[in-house]
Amino acid sequence: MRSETSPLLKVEGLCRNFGGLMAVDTLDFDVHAGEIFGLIGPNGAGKSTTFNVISGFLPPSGGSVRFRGEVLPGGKAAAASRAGLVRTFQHGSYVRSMSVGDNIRLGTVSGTPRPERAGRVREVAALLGLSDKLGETAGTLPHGLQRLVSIAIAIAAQPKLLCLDEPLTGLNETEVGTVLKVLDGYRRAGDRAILLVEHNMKAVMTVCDRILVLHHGTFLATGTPTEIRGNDDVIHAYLGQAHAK
Amino acid sequence: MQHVIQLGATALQIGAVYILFSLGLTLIFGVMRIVNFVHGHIFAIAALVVASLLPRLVEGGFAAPTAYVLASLAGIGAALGLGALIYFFGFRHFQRDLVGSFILSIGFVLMLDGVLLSLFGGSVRGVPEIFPGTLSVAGAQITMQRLFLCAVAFLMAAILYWALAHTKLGKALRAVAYDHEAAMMVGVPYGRIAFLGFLIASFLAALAGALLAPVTIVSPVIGTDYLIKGFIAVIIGGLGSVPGAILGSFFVACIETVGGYYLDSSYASIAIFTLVIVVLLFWPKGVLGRG
Amino acid sequence: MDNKRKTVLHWGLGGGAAILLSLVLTDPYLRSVLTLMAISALLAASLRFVMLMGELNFALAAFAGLGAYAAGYMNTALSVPFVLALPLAGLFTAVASALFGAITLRAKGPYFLLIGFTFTEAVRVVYSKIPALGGTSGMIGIYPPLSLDDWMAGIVVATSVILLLGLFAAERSDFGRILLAIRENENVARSVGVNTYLCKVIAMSCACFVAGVAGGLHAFVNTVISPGDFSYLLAAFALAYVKVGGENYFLGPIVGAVVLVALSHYAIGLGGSEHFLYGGAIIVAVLLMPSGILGAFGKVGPRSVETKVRAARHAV
Amino acid sequence: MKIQLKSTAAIVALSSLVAPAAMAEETIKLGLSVPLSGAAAVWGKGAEFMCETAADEIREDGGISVGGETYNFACLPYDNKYNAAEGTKVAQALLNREGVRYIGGSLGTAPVKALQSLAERQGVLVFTVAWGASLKGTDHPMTFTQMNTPGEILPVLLRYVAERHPDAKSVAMLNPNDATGQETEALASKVWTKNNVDVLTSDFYERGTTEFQPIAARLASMNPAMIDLGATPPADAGAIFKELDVLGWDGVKIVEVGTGADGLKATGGAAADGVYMGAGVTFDGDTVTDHQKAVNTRAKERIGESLNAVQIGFYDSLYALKAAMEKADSIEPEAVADSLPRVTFRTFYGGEIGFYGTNIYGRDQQMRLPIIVTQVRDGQLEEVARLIP
Repeated sequence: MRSETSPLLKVEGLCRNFGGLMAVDTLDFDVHAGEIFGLIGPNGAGKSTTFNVISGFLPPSGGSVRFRGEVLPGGKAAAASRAGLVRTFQHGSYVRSMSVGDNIRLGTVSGTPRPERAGRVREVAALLGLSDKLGETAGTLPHGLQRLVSIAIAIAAQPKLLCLDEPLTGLNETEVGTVLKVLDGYRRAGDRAILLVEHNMKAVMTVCDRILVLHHGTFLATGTPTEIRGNDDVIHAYLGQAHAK
Repeated sequence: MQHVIQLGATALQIGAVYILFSLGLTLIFGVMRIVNFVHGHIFAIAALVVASLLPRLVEGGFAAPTAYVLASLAGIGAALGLGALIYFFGFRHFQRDLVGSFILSIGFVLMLDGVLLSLFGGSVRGVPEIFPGTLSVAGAQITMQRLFLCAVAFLMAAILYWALAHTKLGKALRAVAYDHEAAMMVGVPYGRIAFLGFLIASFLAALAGALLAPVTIVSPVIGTDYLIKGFIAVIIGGLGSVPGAILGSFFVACIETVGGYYLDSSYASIAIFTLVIVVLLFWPKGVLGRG
Repeated sequence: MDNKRKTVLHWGLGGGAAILLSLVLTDPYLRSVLTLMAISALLAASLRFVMLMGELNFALAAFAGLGAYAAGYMNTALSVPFVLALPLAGLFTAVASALFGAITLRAKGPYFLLIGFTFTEAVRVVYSKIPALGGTSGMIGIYPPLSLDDWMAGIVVATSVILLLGLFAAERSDFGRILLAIRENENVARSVGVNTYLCKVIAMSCACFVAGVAGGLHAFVNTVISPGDFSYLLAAFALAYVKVGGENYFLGPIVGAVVLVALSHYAIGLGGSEHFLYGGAIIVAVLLMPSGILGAFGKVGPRSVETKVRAARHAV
Repeated sequence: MKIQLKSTAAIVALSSLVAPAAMAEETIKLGLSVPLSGAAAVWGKGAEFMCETAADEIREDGGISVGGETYNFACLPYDNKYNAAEGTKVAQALLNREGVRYIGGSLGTAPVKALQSLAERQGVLVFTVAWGASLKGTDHPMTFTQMNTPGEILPVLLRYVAERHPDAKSVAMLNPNDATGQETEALASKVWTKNNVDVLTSDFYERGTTEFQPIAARLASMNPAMIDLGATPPADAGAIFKELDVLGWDGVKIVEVGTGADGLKATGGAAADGVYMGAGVTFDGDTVTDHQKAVNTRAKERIGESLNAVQIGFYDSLYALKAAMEKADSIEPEAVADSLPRVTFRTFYGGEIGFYGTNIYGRDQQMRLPIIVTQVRDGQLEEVARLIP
């Protein structure tokens, strides 16, 4: 079924080096509408760099990122976002001094017509269970809710591909459950997908449809969670360490 | 040829003082991430103390060089005292707060304008010659006093350069400038290092003031001219960078000298400002600035 | 909705009262103090607007000067009438500042601040070199029409209220939210599709439009301008108004301008001690009232939290 | 906005309270608009001192008698910071707050222009030492000049120097890039040409400059027979001559509107020797009166340096006003302005003088002060020629 539709995101031969260090080396993968695609790997595997290049926060050293059939201009974050590829950041991507409502509204400023913004904010807040927190200042909320605000901002921008950078770090189990439910619901709309970088293996294995494993900036393995779990290379490079703990 | 040597010597002499001055600015910025507008007044107070003490000491029977050393010590002491006061009652509370520290420094600048004027009066002071004589190099003339100034300035810059790389304090200063949180994590006492950095910077400015006192016009407003030039030097070189400050100082001194010689000096100052904009176009963080 | 109505009411009352005051004041000296307060409040509000995005626009003095000289030149050399010269001066300044911002806003923080400082000093030398602008001795005879003479204080205050209202609306709009996001977390703004560089240039340009009009008013009120009027001290004083009043509040720069201008008018009779007094006021305000007069009086509002948050961040 | 309003009201109330209490009726307040901070503060402080000196003397002499009443002067010095904006503030405060109707003296072309425009509308009489030619003339019937300006000094001084040094046929000029510098430069280059001296270059530099090496190098490279530093302040001029000395330049040195030898000697040392000045005042020598010496000694204690022509203007204006008020038998500014050109008064320089200037400015608004050519000889300022126009 997946091979019939053209992919939402197609990454081809992506490279990025910092001086002599090859952080990402000729990486290929694609993400299709309707799926949650996990990007995992041990620390320093090149996940963040890949993420930054795809979302336009870093220009690539080589290769291309094709989104909805169009090649994205490298290093133009705002352009990528307007095309429908919106990301969050690992360390809180919200504005501490603004209210939750204003924060979510930020997500609507470049894509939603002005009269619809307020409605959109309420909608997204409801989706993430933030409806009764709209007036509170984001910086004073508990950590878990702040994470939700970050995701809400990104969702408010109505992305076709939502890229989340470790959205579950520091959340308790209930909060993880909420987020996963939101992600699952988001994916179900059909024409959208999620690219997820996450350390919480249990969550990744539960929610992802397909997973790509990176190791030292290169492709290691790809497949369904079951396939990845059974992959010897992956167990050796990554899961082995986790299991050993 | 004689022109070229004379201009080169002039640029070197002017540059030497700018180096001392801007090294302090860049050091304070590196360690505390503040833009210190009071630097000019620390410089001025040292120069003023030297200029007002020196003639009295000479009249009191001291030999000129001895009197100069004594007056300089007093001037540098006064400047360091002022620096310590300003640090403790002000900047200590505003580290890494660019806006807050800046407005505070403007407050100090205005207040010190009034204080210096009422303490030292507005009139210009003459300073007797300390090291008479001139040196002639291939037709270019350099006074011994300027030569002395140059030598001390370069010596101090060299010592600072060496100390930053090799001493414990220097390493701590660099560590704090590079990443103060990481430095604190590995046990660098940030507060003390910041204070020492501020004092060293004040010392450099005071030294520049004491060295310049015999060769320039000393008035309570002398600091502003150097402050503007010093800032331009560090913008060009890159804030927080020691080699950058040295490079920027020479750059400013060269334009000032060459521009002042071939154009008229008020056009030279416009040229300096224009070039800063050009530098900024290509290097938004200065030529040697870090990210 | 209730909040909105309250805001409108506050503006109506406050602005109306200020304009009324400017019209009923008959004492020429008090009127001159009031106009200066209004112009200073404009400059401070302009400075604070750029501070919303985390940058200190120290080129403010240069742009106020450009506005003043543009208005003065149009009025004296080109006979452009007052009502036209004022907005044109603002536009000219807005365009000039957009060019300046396009170059300098690639840099940030201290670089942007210091480049503004040096730009201010450079522009002053340039004025002094242009005979058509009166050189160093300044430009004279910048008069509003004689029929408006009695109304000048009212015109200045009304113009200020309108421009302040514009800045207020911009701050409370989504554009204002973007600026705040840029200050605290520029990446968030970029991640949701905002061209932050363009937004910065626009914000700079809007703020300088206000500064340009303020400069124009300055020229028409004083009728004489000189390069010395627009030294970096003008920006330093504007910063003092913002900080003393309370940078976290829209009213901050206005309160600061009113208080400090009044103080400086008192101090002017003290001769050379004015700097001493002024500097002392700034130091005391900054050290003892870090969130300004408004913060010290415990004004409660959504912004009061911000101060705490910021303070916490600096403590790290 | 509400807060603004409240504060405004409070401030308004406050500022009327803090304004000095109204003085006794027989006092005539003289406003002074002078720099009291920044680089020119010493001029302003000296001006304040001289105004007070003259006011005290007049009080001790029995004051000014007009219409059977006895009046005395009080000096109100306000800091104009040498710019137009502060000049306006000062003008507003003096005229509209203090209700001053006489400006005893004002300094700085830009702030004086700001003051003049307000003063003329209110019929306030203005004395000024500012040199801008645009400040004078028939358009400004209430303005009087209390000091020699380039228009008076230059023709006399430059002809004198040209005659003393007939072989010197070239000059290099330098002026500060400000109003006085620009005015002086424009006139001086004309006068030099008229005296058959070749002007090799005419440069400007920014006030506040502290490094004069490049400037000196440029001037010396032209190899002029004379160097004319125009309106360069004495301290700057001294520093430039010192650098020129190091470079080996030796020629005729002129500071046209040089006001004092102290600054020149302070920075120039021995290199200041031989400098001609057009606005210098000497307090050594036989012709100096005890009164001049005594005042100068007190001035030195108060401001740190010898008095100069700028500051002395603030003394002379008070005697001129006294004379005019008594002659007009009125303290109305219009009446006083009317009688000023027709009175004579005792100047600080000695002797009775009046006003002149119809030939140049269209009305008698310029004090007929002696033009004194001075020269630094062996570290002392000596008067070499005196001309009473």
